[in-house]
Amino acid sequence: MFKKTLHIGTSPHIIGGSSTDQIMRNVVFALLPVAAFAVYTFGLSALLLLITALASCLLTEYFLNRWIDKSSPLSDWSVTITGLLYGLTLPPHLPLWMVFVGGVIAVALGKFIFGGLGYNVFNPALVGRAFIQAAFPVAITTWMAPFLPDRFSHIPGSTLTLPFLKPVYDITSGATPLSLMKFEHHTTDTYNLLMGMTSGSTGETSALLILLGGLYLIARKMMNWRIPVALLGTVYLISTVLHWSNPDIYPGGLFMLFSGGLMLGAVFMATDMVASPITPLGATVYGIIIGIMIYVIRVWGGLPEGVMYAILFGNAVSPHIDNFIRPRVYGTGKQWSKS
Amino acid sequence: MKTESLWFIFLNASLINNFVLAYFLGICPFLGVSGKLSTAFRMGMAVIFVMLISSMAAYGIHAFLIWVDAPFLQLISYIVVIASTVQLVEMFIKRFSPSLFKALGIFLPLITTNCAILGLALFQTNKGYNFIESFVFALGAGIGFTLALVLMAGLREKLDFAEIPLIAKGVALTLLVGGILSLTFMGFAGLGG
Amino acid sequence: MLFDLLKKNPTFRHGIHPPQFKEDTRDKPIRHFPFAPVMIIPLAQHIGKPSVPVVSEGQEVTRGQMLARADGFVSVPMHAPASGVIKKIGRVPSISGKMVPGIFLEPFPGSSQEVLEGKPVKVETSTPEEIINAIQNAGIVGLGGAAFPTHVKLKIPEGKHADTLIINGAECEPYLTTDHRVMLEQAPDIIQGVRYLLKATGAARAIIGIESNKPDAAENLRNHLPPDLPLSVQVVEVKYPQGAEKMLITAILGREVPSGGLPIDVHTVVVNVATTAEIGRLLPHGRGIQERVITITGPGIKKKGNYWIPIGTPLRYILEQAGAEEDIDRVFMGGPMMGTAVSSLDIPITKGTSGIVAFREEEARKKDVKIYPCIHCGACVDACPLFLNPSKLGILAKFKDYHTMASDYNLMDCFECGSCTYVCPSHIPLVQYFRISKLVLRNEKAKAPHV
Amino acid sequence: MTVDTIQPEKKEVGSFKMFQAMVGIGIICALAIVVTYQTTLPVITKNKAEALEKAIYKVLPGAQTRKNFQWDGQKFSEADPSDHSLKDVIYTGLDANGAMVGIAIEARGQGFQDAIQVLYGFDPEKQAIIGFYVLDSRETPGLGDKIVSDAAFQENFKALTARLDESGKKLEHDIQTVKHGTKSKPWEIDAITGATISSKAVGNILNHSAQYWAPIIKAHIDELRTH
Amino acid sequence: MESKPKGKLAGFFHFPQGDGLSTDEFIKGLWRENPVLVQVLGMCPTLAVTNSAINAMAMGLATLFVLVMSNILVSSLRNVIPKQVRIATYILIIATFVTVADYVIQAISLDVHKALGAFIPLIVVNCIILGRAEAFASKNGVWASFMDGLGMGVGFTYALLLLGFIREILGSGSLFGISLFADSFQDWVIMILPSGGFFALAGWLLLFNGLKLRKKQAQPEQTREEVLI
Amino acid sequence: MLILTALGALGGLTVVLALLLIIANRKLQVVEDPRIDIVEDMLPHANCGACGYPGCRPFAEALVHGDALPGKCTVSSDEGRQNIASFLGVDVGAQEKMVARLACGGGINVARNRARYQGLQSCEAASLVSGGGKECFWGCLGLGDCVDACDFDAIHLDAFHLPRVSEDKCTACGDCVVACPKDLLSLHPVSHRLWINCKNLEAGDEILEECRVACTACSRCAMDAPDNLITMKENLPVIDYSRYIDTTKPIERCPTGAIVYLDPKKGKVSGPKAKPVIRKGARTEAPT
Ligand SMILES: Cc1cc2nc3c(=O)[nH]c(=O)nc-3n(C[C@H](O)[C@H](O)[C@H](O)COP(=O)(O)O)c2cc1C
Ligand SMILES: Cc1cc2nc3c(=O)[nH]c(=O)nc-3n(C[C@H](O)[C@H](O)[C@H](O)COP(=O)(O)O)c2cc1C
Ligand SMILES: Cc1cc2nc3c(=O)[nH]c(=O)nc-3n(C[C@H](O)[C@H](O)[C@H](O)COP(=O)(O)O)c2cc1C
Ligand SMILES: Cc1cc2nc3c(=O)[nH]c(=O)nc-3n(C[C@H](O)[C@H](O)[C@H](O)CO)c2cc1C
Ligand code: SF4
Ligand code: SF4
Ligand code: SF4
Ligand code: SF4
Ligand code: FES
Repeated sequence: MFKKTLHIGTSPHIIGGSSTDQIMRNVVFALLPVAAFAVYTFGLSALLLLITALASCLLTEYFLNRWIDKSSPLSDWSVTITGLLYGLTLPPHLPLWMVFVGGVIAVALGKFIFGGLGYNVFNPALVGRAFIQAAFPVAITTWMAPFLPDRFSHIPGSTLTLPFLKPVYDITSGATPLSLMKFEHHTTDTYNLLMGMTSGSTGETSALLILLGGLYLIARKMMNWRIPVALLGTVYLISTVLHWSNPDIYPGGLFMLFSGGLMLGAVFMATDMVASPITPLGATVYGIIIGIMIYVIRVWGGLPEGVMYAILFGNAVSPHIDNFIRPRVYGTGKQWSKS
Repeated sequence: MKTESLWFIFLNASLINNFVLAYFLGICPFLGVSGKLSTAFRMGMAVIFVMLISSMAAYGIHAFLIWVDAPFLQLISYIVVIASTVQLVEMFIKRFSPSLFKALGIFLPLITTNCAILGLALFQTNKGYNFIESFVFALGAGIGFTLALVLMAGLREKLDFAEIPLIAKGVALTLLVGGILSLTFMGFAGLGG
Repeated sequence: MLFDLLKKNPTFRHGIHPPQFKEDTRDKPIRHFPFAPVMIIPLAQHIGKPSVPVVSEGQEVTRGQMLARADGFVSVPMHAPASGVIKKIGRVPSISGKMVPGIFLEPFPGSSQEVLEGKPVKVETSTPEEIINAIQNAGIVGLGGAAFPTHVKLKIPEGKHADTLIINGAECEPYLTTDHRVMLEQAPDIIQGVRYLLKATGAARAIIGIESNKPDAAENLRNHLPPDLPLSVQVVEVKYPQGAEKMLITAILGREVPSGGLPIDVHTVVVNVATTAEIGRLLPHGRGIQERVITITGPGIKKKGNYWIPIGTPLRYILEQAGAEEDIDRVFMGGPMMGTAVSSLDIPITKGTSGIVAFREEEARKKDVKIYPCIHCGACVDACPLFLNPSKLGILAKFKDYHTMASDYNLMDCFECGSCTYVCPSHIPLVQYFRISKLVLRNEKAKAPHV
Repeated sequence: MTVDTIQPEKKEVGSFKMFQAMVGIGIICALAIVVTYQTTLPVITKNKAEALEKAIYKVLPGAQTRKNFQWDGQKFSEADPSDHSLKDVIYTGLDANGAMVGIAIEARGQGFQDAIQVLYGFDPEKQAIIGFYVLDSRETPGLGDKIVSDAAFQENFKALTARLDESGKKLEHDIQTVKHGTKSKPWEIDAITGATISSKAVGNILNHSAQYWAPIIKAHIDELRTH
Repeated sequence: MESKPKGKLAGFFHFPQGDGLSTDEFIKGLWRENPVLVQVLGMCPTLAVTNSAINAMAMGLATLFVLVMSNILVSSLRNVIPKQVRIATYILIIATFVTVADYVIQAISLDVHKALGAFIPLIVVNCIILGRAEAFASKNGVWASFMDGLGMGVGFTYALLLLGFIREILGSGSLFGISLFADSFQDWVIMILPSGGFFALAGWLLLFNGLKLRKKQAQPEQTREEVLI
Repeated sequence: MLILTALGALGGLTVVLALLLIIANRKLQVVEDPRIDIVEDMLPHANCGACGYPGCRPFAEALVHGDALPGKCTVSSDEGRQNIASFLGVDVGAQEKMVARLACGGGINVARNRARYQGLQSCEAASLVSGGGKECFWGCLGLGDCVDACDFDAIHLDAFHLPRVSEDKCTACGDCVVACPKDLLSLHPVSHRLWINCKNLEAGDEILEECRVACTACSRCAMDAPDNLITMKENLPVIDYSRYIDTTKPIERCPTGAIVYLDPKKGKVSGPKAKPVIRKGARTEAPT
């Protein structure tokens, strides 16, 4: 009387929680306000840049995976995050052809080569950016002033530079708060930093929106809160202590937190679980290591900003963190050593 | 006129101008022995050890050659002395720790004739470091080498369990990871300056 | 904060909170079930050596009569679930998918089905050894799911001692309400069973652990607690797998069973409530076990409820009687977290079956989910009650590095609770990997010439 | 091959043979090297001298010949121009009439990537740096290596004040690098955009070196002239 | 055993004829056993000096010279050198030729010498040279060793050139110092940086891997018709 | 002068070092039988373990110490084994070529599935889930664990999801034997051509419902076999390979084709009485 051939499978026969594509989709949602604010701040050039970054990442992912016959490569949404974040880390009027090159590198070199989603050992978006920074160091350290009056009517000449040519700048450039601090010993007002009234990378300007996005993800349990908390806490702690010891040399804690790419990096990039440690304690240690590195590079290093390098370095040590920091397995340890 | 503090020499040799990732010295063991963490670590230790020995040896020989006024023998004496010293060490290890010897396999003789070791000796002479500076330089270089090797090994052990596309399997993948690591180490530029 | 923690019911760290689905059956009293036209009795319904038939084909047997005797200490006898005639002794289908030795029994229709009585065993007058023997003779195995012969567990090894007996009434599996009903309806049997168990193990006290979603059961047992017995009821947090003995011991006593060890290593013995009730009911009459309480539920069942079902009743018969939908697509024996999917409806229920859950295709809660690679989200690490690293284990298993799994990542400690798989957003069949890995390693060890 | 042909090697190779082989080959090698060295030495010395001279003449406009002086902590003494192993050597540049145009000094210090080695011309009369040449640097091509080629940057060193204060022990104003386009004092260096760090490094190197040499040169200027 | 061990019996100046042995010694270094692209040896100079084509060329030729000379000398002395001091003497020989090469290059052009930096002396420790001395020259006749050294050296040189080409073209927009594009060409600075060396070599390896894979796919293994049981 | 300095310096150095090395050589040398390296080089480096040792090197050690004979390495070519044997001056240790054979004919064209398995696509995994869903409990699950296990590309799944072993490529390393959770593969000398193609322990025609080529234990093959070559055990015929006779007699009357003759050219040949094997409505898609 029972008609069907039964299906058999292994237990558990029910599953819960959210699925990977759901998580990824939500990260995209959390990033959208940041992206929208970036477009509002920098105008058309930022819009074109984000579109190009997304397109390059999505296309690369699609074609490479097609090539090795992996099915539906874009359905997990992860590459959308990569594309968005990659775009958000670039200066707003970077030539689009450079953006495209970096996007291809990000996905091909940062992700595909390692086996795609879940296997990359470095943060793909940052691999793309690090490549661009090393390849075109001048272009990527030239910044544009925010809220230019003609930002919605005028596309900067540099954005539309022809492939393989040097960009020509035709608009007001601005110095980032960090380079002002490093080279001129001039700190920017925290309120301006928080609200995004400064020049900088496309997406790093509004710390507030980034924090809100992060809170949303943490509330939905889609992000490991320990990493941003440990990271931001470390930077804040070191800078506050040192600032207190010598305010002339060392910038204050709040300035450090809200300037540069720290917020975007801490909230959206250091938290990329694929390339970070898996255990709670490991994640904390990872956050602390990155925090220290950021501080060292910013304050004692040659470069004004070190978030990208610090996170990549964190990625490189995370296998070791995973190796060394393991939770004590139930029933093991000293008190239970079997006699 | 001294411009470089010991601390800076150390930082420079280990991080900023990491022997492997910035100077391209000792790439062969970097590619060859970085597959397993434990081996990489032991190799790193061996390299630090050999670097210290050869740095001191090179310092002595340099002084000797200046004394006899035969600078043209620099290269050949460096390499011969270093090679023999290391060969002694090698025999020693083979005798007293066969397991270590096995783990390092063919690379022990390669340490003897490794770019990083000779490069270290030549650089310290070129830069005119005194004895202490040479020692710190060797220590920094060795630690930097070990750091690069160990980071690489961690990543490669992780990548052993990844679905690497066929085309990238093997050395190409290791080189790419090395490239990204090298990019990462660019972040240290200007440190201590 | 601290105050909150103190107020909470005790529990263990990590674990998950799957939906309960117990409303459908928890208020349904236990009812009796008719005899199937043919009963199928595998000779290995327990962990250990299969029992050895003592009847022959064509022989008539009485309900409760021993059909097969225990083969050694780690083995239990099998009793006739009904009066009838032995049709055949041969191979019978089993849940493992193998054909195993077993007995076909055809019950007499319309027989009175009186149960054969044996030699009663009194708590007061028997020695622990006698009780343990009696439990073995009654064919009792763990009814909590593992079907491990209970008397083996009660026999405290030389040099060890038990100070606490824990009665496991947690029933953390979704859907199942067997133990819940047993605690509501068979409190006197449970109390009687505890008396036997305390005597057999020499433990000084007994604690019944109950998840806080069964307040009525806890209440009922508390009301029945006799003043003379060192027995108490402890309510624990609702959390899966609270019912696993290790987790229950940790929750109630704060002790951790050592890796690779048994509860007795922390001076504890854990017995399921239904097992306890069975002991309390059978031993005073010297009977053998012939039926057990089973929850029949799931969206594919019309007459959901808790039933006394004779052991050996074929699944198909049960589903027909319980009014299963015609298009059921998945049937599990046990709960949805730990239970086994059955491939054929011709297999019988056994002593270890605690529930039958049936789904139709559209209601299946784990259809063709898309499997992504592990994204290192750490959800599994946060879920594993044994603090293992399922993510790493899963990756190692995928690449067949079983030895590293065991040597570096404590694979053998995993008790396959499935929490990791439940939470994994990439839907990686982690437990399945672990089962294979453990099997391969065990096979290898068995085949290894020495050591 | 059979079992007998390959046996674990015994130590039957005589120690003397090993000894002989090594020392013999060592001697052959030594001979080969010496021969090459002697043949190529003149050419190499000439090349090196030419390169150095080219650099000196570049930082000391108008100079036609040069002299090497070694500083031993007390005084300057003229040194053999072909000896490259000496330390603390500075070069005076002489014009066609034999008058001193200025002094070329080598200096090094940490740049963005690695040490930068420079040669600069110092005019003791004007108390200013009058020429600048990068001997060696590993700065990033396209960024830091503009310190070698950037015309506007070179312009800084046509006349960069390095005047001693009254005490004669240190410079009146430190040589300083300032952000591109903000140079306002004669002792300031206008940095290269995008290579501020390298530019600052150059400023530091010059400052360091000038602080050291300017007082010495001032005190011993006669020794340098009379020779 | 039927086949004689190659070269074992080859006399001192025995030129094997007709069997194509020495051509094979030469050819194998070019592709099948290419030291860089296949064996991945001698990576340090490969990566360090190839940021321009001219450096790559100079390095390649210097290595070629040392390789050939040391191979010749080692194989002629192979019967004189006891096993225990083998490595030490090989290194002596190699170091001599490197010193020679070093001075010769200095004499020819200081600029090239400066660009190659420390890497000329480091030829001594180039794994390829010692490797060939140890693995080939110490067991084979002079002629074969010469061909082997030549093949390996040429293989090494062209591999360096491959790298030098892309690194210089992309990184500086020029080839052998000659500007290829208009002034407005954007240099890819990374190509002349250390990481660019890694990427460029990896790029070539990927390309060759891809070609190999494609070849494999194009002509599936020809076996006897499978007997299925 | 320069020459003298050079000779003195370098000569002195080499003298000192040569002395050091010589002393070290005396004191520190470790002796290892060099033949081990040579023999290891002659082995195929497959490290498959077919020889019964954990890898090629341990086997080489055993060979050199005389604990094993080269014939144990089934992966090596005949010539390779011969070379090692003559190098070591020992016997090859003659061994007939073995191949892996599958004792199941129940492809998806003839055998039924009782349930559809979902989960990891491996036989090991499926067999743990109620036996894998195949109607015949002994039958091949067709998910190809054996294919994955074979390092020599000797096994492929055919159109009916049954593994087929290539006699040429199989080196009898035994990996597939270990891999199969249903124990369907075993190693046999190639010369054995009579083969029982089933492991079903049930008897009677009912089992044909499960699988059209199952052995019904009718015993006809045993009766027809000359010289009692075949006996019935546990409802299955057992061929006595120790006194093997090459004959096709036993397959003639088999009603299902459960006993076959392995023809070197044609592959599995079943007797004329065996029914045509395509079951009506056979599924041809993967048995998921
Ligand atoms: C081989 C084996 C031996 C066991 N021996 C004992 C024992 O000596 N004492 C005991 O209390 N339990 C023993 N157990 C039972 C376990 O403690 C446990 O109750 C059983 O495995 C079921 O576990 P679960 O209830 O957590 O699923 C044994 C179990 C197995 C599989
Ligand atoms: C993950 C897991 C969950 C379990 N859940 C329960 C449960 O809810 N109730 C229960 O009685 N036994 C449960 N068990 C079995 C217990 O560990 C233990 O075997 C049992 O309580 C012992 O009693 P028994 O031998 O009488 O069955 C579970 C075991 C495991 C491994
Ligand atoms: C790959 C890379 C290489 C760099 N190389 C140099 C360099 O050689 N010299 C330098 O001064 N700055 C170098 N920088 C630093 C930046 O360009 C830095 O932002 C700049 O020096 C600040 O100057 P600005 O304030 O004029 O933009 C480099 C940066 C990167 C990313
Ligand atoms: C919280 C979170 C942060 C992420 N951050 C990044 C990121 O910084 N860069 C990136 O390429 N992908 C990021 N991803 C997406 C995804 O993990 C990434 O594409 C994988 O690294 C690809 O394997 C993030 C995903 C999540 C859930
Ligand atoms: S199945 Fe094993 S690994 Fe997974 S949560 Fe349970 S005990 Fe941990
Ligand atoms: S829950 Fe799944 S995806 Fe997350 S870490 Fe564990 S195995 Fe990986
Ligand atoms: S795995 Fe099986 S088929 Fe493959 S070679 Fe080994 S024995 Fe033969
Ligand atoms: S023979 Fe065994 S391993 Fe191979 S496919 Fe069949 S069941 Fe799987
Ligand atoms: S060339 Fe091999 S280590 Fe440098």
